[in-house]
Amino acid sequence: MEIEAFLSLFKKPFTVKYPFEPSPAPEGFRGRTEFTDDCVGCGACAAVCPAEAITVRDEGDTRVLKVDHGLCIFCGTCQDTCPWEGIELTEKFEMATLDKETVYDEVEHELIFCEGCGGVITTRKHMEKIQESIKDVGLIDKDRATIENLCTSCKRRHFAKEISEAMSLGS
Amino acid sequence: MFPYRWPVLIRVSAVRIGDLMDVQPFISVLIVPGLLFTSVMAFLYAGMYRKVRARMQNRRGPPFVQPFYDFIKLLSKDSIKPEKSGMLFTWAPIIALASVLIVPILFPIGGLSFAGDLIVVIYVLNVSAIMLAVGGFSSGSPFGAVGGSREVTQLFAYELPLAISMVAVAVKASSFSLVGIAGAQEAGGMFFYQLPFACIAFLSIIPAKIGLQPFDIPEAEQEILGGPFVEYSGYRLAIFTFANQVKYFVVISLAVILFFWRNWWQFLITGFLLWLLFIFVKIISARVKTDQSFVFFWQYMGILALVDLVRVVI
Amino acid sequence: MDMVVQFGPQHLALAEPERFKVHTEGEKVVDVEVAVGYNHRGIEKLAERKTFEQDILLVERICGICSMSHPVAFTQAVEDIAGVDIPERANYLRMIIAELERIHSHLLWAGIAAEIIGIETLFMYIWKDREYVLDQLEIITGNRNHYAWNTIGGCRKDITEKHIPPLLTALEVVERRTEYYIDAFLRNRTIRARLVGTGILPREDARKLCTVGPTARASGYAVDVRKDDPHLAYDKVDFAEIVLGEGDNMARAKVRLLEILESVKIIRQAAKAIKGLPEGDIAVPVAEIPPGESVGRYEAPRGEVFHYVKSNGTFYPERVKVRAPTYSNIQAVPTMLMGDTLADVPISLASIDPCFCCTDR
Amino acid sequence: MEAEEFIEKLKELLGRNLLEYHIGRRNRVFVKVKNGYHRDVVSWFQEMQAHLSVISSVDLGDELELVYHFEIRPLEVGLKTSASKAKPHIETISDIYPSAAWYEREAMEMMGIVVVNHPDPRHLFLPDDYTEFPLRRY
Repeated sequence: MEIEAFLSLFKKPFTVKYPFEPSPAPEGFRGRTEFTDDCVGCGACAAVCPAEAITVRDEGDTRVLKVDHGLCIFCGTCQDTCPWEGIELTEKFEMATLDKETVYDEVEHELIFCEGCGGVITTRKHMEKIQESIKDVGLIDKDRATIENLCTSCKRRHFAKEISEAMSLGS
Repeated sequence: MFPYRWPVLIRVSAVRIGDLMDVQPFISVLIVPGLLFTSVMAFLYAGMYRKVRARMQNRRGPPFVQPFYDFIKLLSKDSIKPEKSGMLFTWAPIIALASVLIVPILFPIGGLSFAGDLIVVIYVLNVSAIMLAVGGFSSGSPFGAVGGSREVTQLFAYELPLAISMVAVAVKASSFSLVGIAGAQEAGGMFFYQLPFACIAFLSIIPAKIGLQPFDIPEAEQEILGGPFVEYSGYRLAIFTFANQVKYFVVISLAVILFFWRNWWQFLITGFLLWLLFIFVKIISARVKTDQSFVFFWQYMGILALVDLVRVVI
Repeated sequence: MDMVVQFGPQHLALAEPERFKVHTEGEKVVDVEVAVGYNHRGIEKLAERKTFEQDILLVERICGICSMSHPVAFTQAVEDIAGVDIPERANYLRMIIAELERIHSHLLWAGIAAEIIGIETLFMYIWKDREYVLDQLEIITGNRNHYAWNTIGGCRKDITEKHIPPLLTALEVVERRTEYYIDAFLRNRTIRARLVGTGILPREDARKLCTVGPTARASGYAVDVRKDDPHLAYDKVDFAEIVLGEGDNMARAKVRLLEILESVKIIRQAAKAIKGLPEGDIAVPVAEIPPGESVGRYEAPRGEVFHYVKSNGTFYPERVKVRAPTYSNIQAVPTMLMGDTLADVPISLASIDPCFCCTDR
Repeated sequence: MEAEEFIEKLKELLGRNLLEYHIGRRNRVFVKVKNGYHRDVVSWFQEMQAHLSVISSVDLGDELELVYHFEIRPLEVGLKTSASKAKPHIETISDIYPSAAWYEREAMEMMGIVVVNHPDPRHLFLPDDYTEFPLRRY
């Protein structure tokens, strides 16, 4: 150890002058969680988050998804769960701030409402994505398309009525 | 309105004092080997210690004047006095600093000197070591007490070989004053090859004297949280650490004067080189336990110093 | 004068809060009272409130430096309940990250041990070389710790072709430096003076108190979950189980440093093995967890991590019992410290590589 | 010793008091024993130099159960005994396995099981004045 101690007097120090010199995180680093443009506001990430850091709030006609970096444990579960890569962990790790309120990332989506009972169905983008994914499955047909602006409970009532009529007609 | 009279007043009084009494003792006490020079050198030694240690550990390390910044910062912090601590809690650091500052005044580089000042040096250095122990005891915390008792046991351990080697040098130079010793070395060549054993004994005691590894047992921060320093803060801690830093400089230069003296500028250079050697020893050795240090000092170093004393006396 | 020195909850030598009341006569230790519980966060209760997938990440955060041991033990227990066999590549992936973690955890301990006995330089060097391993972990898993590497049924990320060359070069550096540290620990006289013959744990006490991991192996009590109850892919790689007999601090240091060399060997064999396996086949979907119970055991750097999981058919576990290695090693500390001087207490405490946040959960 | 052979030996030792047993994957064996007989099984384990990993406590609704986890190479045995919630008295085994003392103290403070003649029944993790039993579910 003695020789190395003497020799390292003349070597460049191993330490980096961060924060004066940048010390970037490698690619694939699980840093600041941020919503991307592909986010449709479906709320799957909020359901799965172990630390319950992602909250979904419906205000008036917009749905607000907010990830609180104070709670987030940067585990990447949301990123793995999101079917449309709507949320991702960037390589930013410098989140120090004096104001606790600024430590979050938010995204807003326009909601659509049910004609039957006026309740919230989901965000418009999410409905488009659903139709897109079931379009090539061939389920969409002309009269079916009129129903999708009903919320799930109204839809159930609607189909129940349809079936009971068909049965009463049939008997 | 700026009092214009002041500069005139100062100039006039300086002239009158100048011829009234000899100014030289003021200079030597306050400036050259005294307060100003020693404190600058102490801060430099401490700064170098941290910088060289860092470089040897592949780190960048703080700037050279960091100890000066620390001193100023500590002065601005408030100093908490524990309830159970005695009156000596405040006085211990001050006496330690005062006793350590006396020694450089006797240095042969233009300082005062009188017949038996080597004895004063031995006594005064012990006062500062004891004050460290007193500070530990008076702080009222068990860690301080353990630190204090360790300091005293270590004091006994290294006191014997230290005194013997100093006496050997004094007998060799047949004078008990630093200037006399320096003069003898200027005439007859450096003492370290004439009294090799005493020199080895003295050099190996220095780490224990100033609290560097492998013998910094009193301030073992991992075991007893810094020993005597545990309850100190604010200006009291500033004075204590400054006293310690001055001790670094004083003990190293004492070694240079006793064994490696040729002239005053060579004194400075050898001081730095010796200091580098001790930093190097510090960073490559672990801290030994009290009983191991006791054995090391009493058996090995004691005998070495004795051999040289006998050799000189005969 | 007998005195009670308290190595209190906040002490420089202990990285985490734990209280040791040391009764001494003069400087000799006569009796030690241990107080745990400063770090109790009720993780077992919280685990019953979260789903199995979320529990993996919760359990991972029980401890900072062994954040691969708890998830592996937990997932293996759940996979036993579900009766799932994870793909062979997933076993190798888990093993590589587990061994990398063992290397950086042992290096961390060696640095702290050197710093406690006073050599700050060795501490700086060892932690410098630890950075090579941590950088590789950051590149592969996305974080220096808390790797989020496991899911029930396999792994969440893969070690691709481009990760392996830098990993192997980092291992070469670590191997060369570890041999240098073994030599430094054994040859330096002042280190020997502090480590040899202090904190002795005889083999009989190690067996009676059921100590685990390097603390037990250094006293000659051969327990190593990788050999006794082979999990992951430990039965497919050959490595030596380091068992020494002296049982003092130096033996514990030697066991840990030699284990680093073994881990390097394991990772090399594993890296060669996953080259042959198809890339991407790293997890098996697990639909639901039937009611049942099982035990997950894993050889963490500090010893055997033990998870007992009981499920009741829902997505939430009925009971999760976690036992960290320090929980049993800490009971051997009083016998270790008996008769030593006060100066040896910190190094003997640190020699079991305590992880109090694991102990208290 | 294989799992089946181990169960046979237990049947000889306990007869009717061996309530149920279950052999899982990777030779995990769970054995339920009537309260009070577990001490003989533990002493038998001790003769075989078994390694006590931990003692877990489980809330079964109307009963409180203690699971003694032993490692008898190559088996991983979970020895279970339970007592009613009204009178949760279970004999200590800390005289046979000293390290069991702490695990039993934890079971006492977390689940409320009363371990009979335990050497040092103080709280371990929870503060001394904490009276509820946090890990109880029903």
